[in-house]
Amino acid sequence: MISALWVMIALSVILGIVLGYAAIRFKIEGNPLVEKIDAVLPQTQCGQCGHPGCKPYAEAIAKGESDINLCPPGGDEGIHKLADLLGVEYKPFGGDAKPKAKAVAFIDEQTCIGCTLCIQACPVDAIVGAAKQMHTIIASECTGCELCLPPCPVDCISMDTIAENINNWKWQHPVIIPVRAVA
Amino acid sequence: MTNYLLIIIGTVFVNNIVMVKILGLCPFMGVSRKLETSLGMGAATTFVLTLSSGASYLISHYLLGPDLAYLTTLSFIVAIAGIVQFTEMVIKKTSPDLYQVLGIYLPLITTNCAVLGIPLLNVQANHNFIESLLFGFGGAVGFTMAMVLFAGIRERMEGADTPAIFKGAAIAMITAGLMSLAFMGFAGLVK
Amino acid sequence: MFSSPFISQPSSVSQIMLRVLLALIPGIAFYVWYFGPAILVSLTLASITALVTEALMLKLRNRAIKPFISDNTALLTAWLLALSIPPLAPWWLIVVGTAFAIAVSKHLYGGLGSNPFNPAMIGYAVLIISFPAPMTHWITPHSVDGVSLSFAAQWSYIFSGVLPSGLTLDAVTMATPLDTLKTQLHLGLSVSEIRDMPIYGRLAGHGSEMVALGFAIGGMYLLFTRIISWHLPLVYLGTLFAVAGLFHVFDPTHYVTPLFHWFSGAAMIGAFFILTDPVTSPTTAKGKIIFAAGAALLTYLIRVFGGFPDGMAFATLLMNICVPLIDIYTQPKVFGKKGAGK
Amino acid sequence: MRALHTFHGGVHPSTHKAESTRTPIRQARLPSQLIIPLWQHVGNRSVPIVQVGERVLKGQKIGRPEGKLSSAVHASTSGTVSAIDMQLVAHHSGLPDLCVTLIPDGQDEWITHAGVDVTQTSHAELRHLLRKAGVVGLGGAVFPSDLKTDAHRRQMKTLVINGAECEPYITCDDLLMRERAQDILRGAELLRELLQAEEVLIGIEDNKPEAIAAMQLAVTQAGYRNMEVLCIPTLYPSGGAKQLIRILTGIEVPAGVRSTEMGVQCFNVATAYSAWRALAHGEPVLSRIITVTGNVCEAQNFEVLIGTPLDELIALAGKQADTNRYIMGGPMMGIDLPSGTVSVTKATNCIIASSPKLFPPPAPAMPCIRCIRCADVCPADLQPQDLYWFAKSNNFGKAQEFNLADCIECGACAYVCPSNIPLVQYYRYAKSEIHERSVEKLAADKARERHEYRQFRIEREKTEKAERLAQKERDAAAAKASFEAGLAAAENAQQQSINEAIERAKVQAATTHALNTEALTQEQLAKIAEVDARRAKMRKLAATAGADDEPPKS
Amino acid sequence: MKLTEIKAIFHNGLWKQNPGLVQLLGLCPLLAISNSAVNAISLGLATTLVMTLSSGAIAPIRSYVPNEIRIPVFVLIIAVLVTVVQYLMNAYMYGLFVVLGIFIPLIVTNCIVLARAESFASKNPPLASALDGMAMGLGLTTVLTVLGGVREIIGKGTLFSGIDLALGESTKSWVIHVIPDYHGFLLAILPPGAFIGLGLLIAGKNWLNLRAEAKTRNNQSSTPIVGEAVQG
Amino acid sequence: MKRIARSTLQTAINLAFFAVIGTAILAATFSLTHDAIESTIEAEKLKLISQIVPPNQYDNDILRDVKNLPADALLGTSAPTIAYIARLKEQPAAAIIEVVAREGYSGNIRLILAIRPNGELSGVRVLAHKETPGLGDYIDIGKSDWIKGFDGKSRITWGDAQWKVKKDGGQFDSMAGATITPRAVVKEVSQTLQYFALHRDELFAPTTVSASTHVTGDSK
Ligand SMILES: Cc1cc2nc3c(=O)[nH]c(=O)nc-3n(C[C@H](O)[C@H](O)[C@H](O)COP(=O)(O)O)c2cc1C
Ligand SMILES: Cc1cc2nc3c(=O)[nH]c(=O)nc-3n(C[C@H](O)[C@H](O)[C@H](O)COP(=O)(O)O)c2cc1C
Ligand SMILES: Cc1cc2nc3c(=O)[nH]c(=O)nc-3n(C[C@H](O)[C@H](O)[C@H](O)COP(=O)(O)O)c2cc1C
Ligand SMILES: Cc1cc2nc3c(=O)[nH]c(=O)nc-3n(C[C@H](O)[C@H](O)[C@H](O)CO)c2cc1C
Ligand code: SF4
Ligand code: SF4
Ligand code: SF4
Ligand code: SF4
Ligand code: FES
Repeated sequence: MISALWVMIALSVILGIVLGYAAIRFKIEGNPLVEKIDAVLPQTQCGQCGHPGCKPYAEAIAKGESDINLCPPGGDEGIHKLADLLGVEYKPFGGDAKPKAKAVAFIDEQTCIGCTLCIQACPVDAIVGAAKQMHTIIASECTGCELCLPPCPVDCISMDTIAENINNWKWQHPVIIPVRAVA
Repeated sequence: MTNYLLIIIGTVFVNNIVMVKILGLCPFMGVSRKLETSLGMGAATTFVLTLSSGASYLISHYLLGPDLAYLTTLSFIVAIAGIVQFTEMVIKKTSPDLYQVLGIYLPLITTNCAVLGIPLLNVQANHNFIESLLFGFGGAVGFTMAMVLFAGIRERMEGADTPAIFKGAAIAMITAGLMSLAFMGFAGLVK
Repeated sequence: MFSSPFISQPSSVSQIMLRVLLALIPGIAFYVWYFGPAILVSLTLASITALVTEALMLKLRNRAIKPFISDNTALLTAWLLALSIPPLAPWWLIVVGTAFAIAVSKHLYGGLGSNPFNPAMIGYAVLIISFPAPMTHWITPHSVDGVSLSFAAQWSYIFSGVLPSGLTLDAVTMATPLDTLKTQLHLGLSVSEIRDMPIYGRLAGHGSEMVALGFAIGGMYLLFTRIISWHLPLVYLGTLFAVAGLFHVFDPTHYVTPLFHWFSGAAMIGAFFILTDPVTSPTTAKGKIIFAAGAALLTYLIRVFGGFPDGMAFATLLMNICVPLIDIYTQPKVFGKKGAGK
Repeated sequence: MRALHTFHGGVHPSTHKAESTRTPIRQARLPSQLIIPLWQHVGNRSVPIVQVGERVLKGQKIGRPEGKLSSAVHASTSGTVSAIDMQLVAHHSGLPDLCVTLIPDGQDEWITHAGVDVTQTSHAELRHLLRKAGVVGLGGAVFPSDLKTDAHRRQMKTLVINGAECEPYITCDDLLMRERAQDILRGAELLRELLQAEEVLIGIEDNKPEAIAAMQLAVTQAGYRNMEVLCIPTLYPSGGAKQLIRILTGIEVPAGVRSTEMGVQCFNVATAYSAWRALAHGEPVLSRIITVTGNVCEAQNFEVLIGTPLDELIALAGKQADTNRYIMGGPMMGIDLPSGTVSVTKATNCIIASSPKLFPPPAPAMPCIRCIRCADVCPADLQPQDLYWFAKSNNFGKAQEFNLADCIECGACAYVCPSNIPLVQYYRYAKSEIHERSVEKLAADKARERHEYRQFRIEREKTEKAERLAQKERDAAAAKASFEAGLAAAENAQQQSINEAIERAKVQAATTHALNTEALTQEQLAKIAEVDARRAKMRKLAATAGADDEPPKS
Repeated sequence: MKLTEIKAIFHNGLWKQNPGLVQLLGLCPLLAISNSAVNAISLGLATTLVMTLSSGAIAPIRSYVPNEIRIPVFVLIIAVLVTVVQYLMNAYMYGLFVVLGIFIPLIVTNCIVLARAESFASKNPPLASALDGMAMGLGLTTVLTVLGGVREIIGKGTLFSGIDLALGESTKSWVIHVIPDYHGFLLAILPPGAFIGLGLLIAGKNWLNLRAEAKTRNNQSSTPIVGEAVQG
Repeated sequence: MKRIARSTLQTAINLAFFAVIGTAILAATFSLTHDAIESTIEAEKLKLISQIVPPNQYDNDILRDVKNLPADALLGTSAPTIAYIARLKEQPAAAIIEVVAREGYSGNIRLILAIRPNGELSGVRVLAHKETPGLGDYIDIGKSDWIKGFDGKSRITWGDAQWKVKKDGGQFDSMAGATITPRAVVKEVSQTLQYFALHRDELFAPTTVSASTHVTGDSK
């Protein structure tokens, strides 16, 4: 009985010392993961995931506060990537916003009054133009987040879905193996 | 010498800890989705397992002895838990990536049956120190080998036209079953 | 929208498989010659089971039945399984084995082309582990100790399990040459003494050696029609010969000749028909060599030191497990990158 | 005879070349209209520089190159521009693209043109002329030849002239070599001069004895010492630049590496010919030799004006009733054309009229049985069955690991596959997906950058504002103090605060107006303008195109 | 605590988060000991007991344990409980004790026990934790029993053989011979049979889930899967 | 540094605290169950013995009345084992010996035999074997009654030459396709009988001091 106690005490004290020491010695600070996650996110900065931009969402995921299936622009693809990165099971899209076809904003120069409101809204500075001047959107920079639509007082901004043309056309996945049973 | 060799062969192939002894299945199932991951997990487990079978030998022979035998499980598992926790901290510090992937499974090494099972088997077969170490090491290598091969097959199966209800865990289980069927071929190699 | 190319060589899966089936004929012919027509019964049973199971699984999986049922792979699986179990085995044995092979080890994985394990060998392994007793009763070849069963007798034994009065099971069946070898060595006899037993012929088991020869002939046909590459059979038989030779030279009283190993058990059919299953063997040349060598080593180990008389099936399955990794780590250098270390 | 090398794999489809080599090259008659795509080459689409209704002369430039990797487009005959709009073009997508439609006036009136004395002209000048003449690779890659003739200051050893023409049915290069060997060789010599290559090797498959004879004769006649005509075994795809270079020189050009970096460059015979015509006679690429074969009355080769509609070309060879579609190029790598309304381009080396009898639709694909016949014939030493597996399961990362990029889409694998799997389509699918992802990745990174810059800018503005507020407080305090100091000091205190007010106003102005324009680099500013111009135009065109013809999807 | 909560906990343990079928934890005993119904039930119940007690015991002390020794302390507690159970069985159910052999001490390392301690007991009040432990335990026991029963029937043709080891000689007659003079499909009671059997069970559960989903989808309009729109 | 030391110590003490409690509980359980366990194991032992020697045939404390047998080739043992002696009214009733058949199909087969003073087998049982399930395992009483075939047999019933399986011209049945296992068992049993013949008297000599209370046998 007594010997038993001594044995276990000895054992646990040794361990306790090792662990207690290790706990301090190997403390880690910061989380390198956020960068990795952020790199996977589409950077549309649209906030549809319920976070103000992609980075915050990345942080939320890294902290485990947020699920991996909330980014519409990322699409299924993105969820799969995150699942792989984090070594968790893939799960279908869980957010409420639905993904849209890719689009870029287009400002109707005739109506634009140059109020600069959209400029302040655009998260990636894709809109150029100064006060009282007609604004234009650099299509190549626009992420299609639509954040510039609400503020425009004269509703001169429209979203053009990018139509399929020779440049962006893609080969289709060939469907093989007759799926329906013929017999 | 041959005795030692037989222990290694025995633990790695004939009595493979996962396929034949059916131990350590949770990590075997959980961490075998990707080749790299399974390799990392295998390495970590090997480290812990070898260490703990050594430690447990010392404990059971120098601390416990026959009359405190009833403390075996308790003392072993505490020691193991300590070793694992230590390993976890070290990995967390040294390679965050590996830590990320191994994620929940590192603490679960503690609960990897093999990690307690092998020391207990060591006691049962009253191995000496070297034998215990080899037994632990061999078992871990066997575990890693099985898991890595399994991961290979699972990666290849990803593209397959598996029936919906069998996708994922179900077909993985069946694959493990067929693997252990194959491993029965080693039966009787080391009597 | 079609993609190029718009022309293609006339060849099809079913045609390839048909050729392999044909290549099995010589072996089967010898089989019938030496052991009687029982084998034909089990071949038929296996074929029917295979086709029925295949159709059923396709229906359950909601896939087109016609193209797949006519691709002959199920038949091939069935034949190879039937050829590797005792012809006199009760009818339900082959049925269970074939059904398991097709349903579990092929269709649960997505059917043709997706199965990591060789279905026929899975079937064999399942049977020998589940029903070892019937799996060790092999017909005694004609002209060995007189007794030989008429076809009718064989038939009735397969389906009802009754033998003609006055005949015991031991009288009409025997353990396979490999098995007997193992048993007798176990009893302390020497190789030469054992080889003098009536069941042995010039190379190996009387009769079975000729069957093996038949399979070898068929295998040659496959080689020349380029359906299989030389790597697997050559390396397999080569390695087996080398290992067996080594042991034989160093202790001829306990280890039989390499030729014995070649012509007994499933070595020949394995080398040409089983290891070569394209679906479950590596695709790279280097990979094939590793695969075959490994299989040969395991076969020998299991035959000589292991718990089973023949190791072919388990060796195949064990190497099947390694195939994905072998493929990954033996990728050939691509055009233009040969010089540069990859 | 020098020792030839070999490449891995390859296939022997039956060649079907005899049909179209019976008669010499025939001039195609002037078509009723010419639809000239502005995008016939690798690189950027060239920009139209003519107006609708304008009359243009034969050889007049109607599209100017856009950026470095681009080329010029010319009017193939004299006539009036009737439209500049979206028309169906010969492309896998079956989608329309910007074309100039020309109504010939029948006079075929040349613009004033003259060749240069190639020996007296600087290389840079010659390259510029090639670019102006719209000379691009006529072997199928339509890569701007001016770029390919730039050796990038590498020591060039060999210039390979590609007369292999390994694809079945195609015979345009064959006849070109039989009939115009002289000019081809002059062109080759010219290209060699440009590349400063030591030797010229001309590779021709041994199924074209006449062409080989003609070329060898021409060499000896002209007495080029460093030029050699080599007869290579018939094996598809020996005409692939990399394969041919390998056969003739033993050099393997890895994917992503320019052949020039390894001291060799490869040009097609037709390219050499057109290069000579362009420089020595000042004739831009207005026409090319095209094999019209397959399901037609008499298969033969025509010299066809770029932009000639397919229907009119086929009519010349005699259209068969049961023709259901056309293949541009060979049966191994060609493009499937849904309709005959598209026009021929510089890339069009062959038109095969196909019927269900001639090219029956592929048998239903079975799963891959890993028989590795594909791997055995892959000239790039790839593992097609693995690539297929990854492409099929959208595992693009692995596909790239397994060197999908090295696939030259030759189709040999699909040709031998017993399961009739459309392998090449899988690879093209995977490639375009991968390409799209890389584009998206770049965009995302750019967006991240700009977003972060913006955060930073807003931060800075905040801090500046804060400072200004602090400043204000201090001023106020100061003001109070000065007030106590007495009236005497009063007005200069006022003076001071006024000054500060002005200061503040200044600062305000400085910070408010600029907004994010400061974030823009110079060329971005430049871009804004023309980006918008172009987009506006495209929208108009798109609108019109959408109006009159929807692209029929196949 | 409210009935609904209890319901939820048990639904989780027995079906939604079933250790054996969904979480894939606690597999070793599940596969190794499920070669006969009796063994399966016995070990299952033993595990359930331990889980209930351990979760119940860990919940109250969770706040006093510093993080770096969290796991050692948890396993320590579990180990103690297990060893107690082990000795009790050794004393009063010797036959069974011999059969279950090494897997009794291995309850300690049964992943599911610690997993629950970590993920539930260390965040919830004692009662709830105890219930969760029990629910999970029962979930495991159920799967064990089904698997054990199936394997025994297919493999031996009997059911509840060896029940006498658990409940004494008197119960020997309870053994059911489902299929008389049966050849015995040995594969089922050997390791491969365990894996394959569990695989089939999991597939079965997926099938039920799919059918349930299909039902609900038919009821209310289906929601499009993300990504459809993205791939133009 | 000081901080580290302190926190380290804290953890240690913390862990020790729990360890102490745990150990206490365990120790308690152990001491409570210890005797019970001892007795169950003995009970098991007796149950086993009663299978081969009916309880009514002896009245001594059989587990205390033991002889130490040194390792012996005939017994197939490589370490000393123990024989239990059954006596009825001080008269030897049977000797219970544990032996090992070394030539099983897959390894050793552990047997326990009871031999009456007249050299007649009272009973044989298999304690542990690794023979192939479904083939070699019919020697197990749980699978078939084959093992009962030894009851009442002795070297008088059959001469040593007869102690073989029928297939080898002996007296004992064997299942076709699995003769290795029975061969091994039969051989070992007959050897044990020979051993008994040699050592009969030492075995049945009255036990002076109860050699040891240590129980061998099938206890894990
Ligand atoms: C994007 C791209 C850029 C290239 N740049 C050059 C170049 O600068 N110089 C050159 O000689 N070839 C260049 N090449 C051409 C290739 O190196 C190759 O020689 C040419 O495509 C002919 O081979 P092919 O027609 O078989 O593809 C380029 C090709 C591509 C696709
Ligand atoms: C599979 C394949 C086959 C080709 N066959 C030929 C051919 O037969 N003749 C030819 O001139 N170019 C052929 N090409 C194109 C050449 O690779 C290369 O583009 C051309 O020879 C470069 O010369 P160019 O830039 O003048 O066209 C082929 C390309 C590929 C990928
Ligand atoms: C997988 C397998 C397991 C076997 N296991 C045993 C066994 O446990 N015991 C046995 O006596 N024979 C066993 N045998 C049979 C022996 O190999 C040998 O065939 C048999 O003992 C010879 O008996 P016979 O002389 O009656 O033919 C097994 C055979 C196989 C194929
Ligand atoms: C050369 C060759 C060998 C084959 N060998 C086997 C075999 O050993 N077992 C088998 O089940 N199928 C075999 N098949 C048929 C087929 O590949 C096999 O059923 C696939 O595994 C089914 O997916 C073979 C096919 C070929 C062409
Ligand atoms: S929804 Fe996606 S793209 Fe939009 S902000 Fe969130 S993470 Fe970024
Ligand atoms: S322009 Fe509008 S839509 Fe485009 S990125 Fe800026 S805010 Fe988003
Ligand atoms: S040829 Fe076809 S079937 Fe054969 S391996 Fe290649 S892709 Fe698979
Ligand atoms: S298409 Fe690509 S993969 Fe197929 S043979 Fe040609 S290069 Fe190889
Ligand atoms: S590893 Fe999880 S229960 Fe054994």
